[in-house]
Amino acid sequence: MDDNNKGKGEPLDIKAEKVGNYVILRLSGEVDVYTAPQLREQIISQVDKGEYDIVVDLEMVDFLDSTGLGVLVGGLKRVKPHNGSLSLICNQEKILRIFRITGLTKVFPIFSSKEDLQKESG
Amino acid sequence: MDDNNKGKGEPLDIKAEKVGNYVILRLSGEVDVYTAPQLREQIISQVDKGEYDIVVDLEMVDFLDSTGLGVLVGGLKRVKPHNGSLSLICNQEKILRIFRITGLTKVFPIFSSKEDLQKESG
Amino acid sequence: MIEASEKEGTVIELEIPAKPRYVGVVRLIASSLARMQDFREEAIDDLKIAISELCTNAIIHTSNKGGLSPVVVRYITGDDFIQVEVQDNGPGFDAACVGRLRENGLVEKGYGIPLIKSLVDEFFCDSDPATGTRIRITKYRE
Amino acid sequence: MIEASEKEGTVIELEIPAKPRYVGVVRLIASSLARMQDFREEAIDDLKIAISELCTNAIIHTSNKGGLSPVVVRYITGDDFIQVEVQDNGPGFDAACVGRLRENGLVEKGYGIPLIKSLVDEFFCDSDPATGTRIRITKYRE
Ligand SMILES: Nc1ncnc2c1ncn2[C@@H]1O[C@H](COP(=O)(O)OP(=O)(O)O)[C@@H](O)[C@H]1O
Ligand SMILES: Nc1ncnc2c1ncn2[C@@H]1O[C@H](COP(=O)(O)OP(=O)(O)O)[C@@H](O)[C@H]1O
Repeated sequence: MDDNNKGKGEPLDIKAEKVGNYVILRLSGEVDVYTAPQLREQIISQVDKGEYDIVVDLEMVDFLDSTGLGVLVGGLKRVKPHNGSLSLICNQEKILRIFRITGLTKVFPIFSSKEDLQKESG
Repeated sequence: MDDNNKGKGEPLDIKAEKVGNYVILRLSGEVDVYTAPQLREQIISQVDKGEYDIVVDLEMVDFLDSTGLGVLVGGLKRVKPHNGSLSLICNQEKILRIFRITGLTKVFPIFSSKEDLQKESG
Repeated sequence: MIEASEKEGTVIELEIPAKPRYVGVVRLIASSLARMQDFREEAIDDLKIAISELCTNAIIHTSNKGGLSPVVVRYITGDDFIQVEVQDNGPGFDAACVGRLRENGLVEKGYGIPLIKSLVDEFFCDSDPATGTRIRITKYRE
Repeated sequence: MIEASEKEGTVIELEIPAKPRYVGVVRLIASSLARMQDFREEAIDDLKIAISELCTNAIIHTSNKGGLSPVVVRYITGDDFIQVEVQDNGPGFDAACVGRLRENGLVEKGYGIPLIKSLVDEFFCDSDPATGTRIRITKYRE
């Protein structure tokens, strides 16, 4: 009945890290109507800096709903004109399921770990 | 915003263990108006079995309010006629504070750990 | 997917301002109640998403209308089910016209109601431009 | 300890059945809202205890009266405070006559209101045999 947000200030935390050609956005917390604007702005600011290959790491995400899906699709639409990509790292069944139900597994490349991503992208 | 009760069934769990002359009741979870009856019954059943030296371990307790205090005082009243004792193990400031505010630190022997208790009663 | 009639159960009612920051609290109560009813973690995750979608819609459409009227959430719990009703005073909509996933490429919207429908056992929508929208979902404990 | 006048802020209202099992949910909402307002963990612990005491009293005395009427909890949050109001339709009581710790030995009751008063910044009680009890507490963020 207690909550485990102790010490966490914000419901969503985003850390950006440049790895090779990619920028990885590591999310932790909840992506919903309240926090999704934060993710949208982060993606826009990366694209504005010329980063067109974006990886969103969802491993530490506790919750994601359709607002989050919309923002990810929006991100993909922004990098596409630059021949960029928007990939996901996710190995959590509860999150993957949402992408499966909505058919978005066909839209985003999804890797089960950072290692997997690096193997794939050489 | 998420809760950490995942996998825990009940809000209060009580494990009884006989250690030397004592019975230690190890509580974990929340002691409030909903769960306190569980603690009361556990104490009564120990006294009914002839266990008059009871130690209540509060180290894993997340929450305790005046209903819990009342049950502990009730327990003490039950063991007293048998020359028994009711002691506490607690090193959590947030719990100790409640005993301090209500003056109950004068009523219960409070040990900061099981080792402390054994040293003292050794 | 069958319609969710109103069930007999224990009712908890919550009224929140129509603002995004309170959706988390609505989910939190749902998961707490579902856990008290011994729902499995996966079922609780389903419920949280469905409720989040309902509240998101209620909040967005209420504030689009310029309204400040609160969103009301009713949790009805029984032996083997949880029902959640989300009610707003927004502009209403025709539920028959939404809720199918569009196949035409990259859309950013329209995932909410299809998600809800695939995650819960019953779905009932009562919507009217005059009175707003009330959607009720039911999830059974397996 | 000063009286808690009703403050301007965002209001969240919760209605629960007068049953012990729902006190946990009332605390959970309080800690979630307080955390959103950046209250320190110790202050959140204080609030949780105070609210738990209020709800416990409301629930016990409402059901003693044989009533099934719900307990209403209102959370009012502002920039630097949280106010919580707990209202019941129970038998009421004279707040002036309670709330002092008795010194005469081992008592099992009477710790609630003294605890509340030492944990919160403001306390206001409005109680009447006809209408029940409404207690409002205020906690400021340091
Ligand atoms: N509470 C509501 N009030 C008014 N319209 C709503 C409400 N809920 C849903 N709708 C309508 O149904 C449509 C589909 O909703 P949904 O599937 O959740 O996708 P999205 O909200 O992303 O458009 C919305 O675009 C809106 O027109
Ligand atoms: N909501 C309430 N309705 C009726 N009486 C109440 C209420 N809250 C408190 N009281 C009265 O005040 C007394 C003191 O309350 P409290 O300090 O919490 O201790 P306790 O509840 O353990 O007696 C109660 O015994 C009861 O008579």
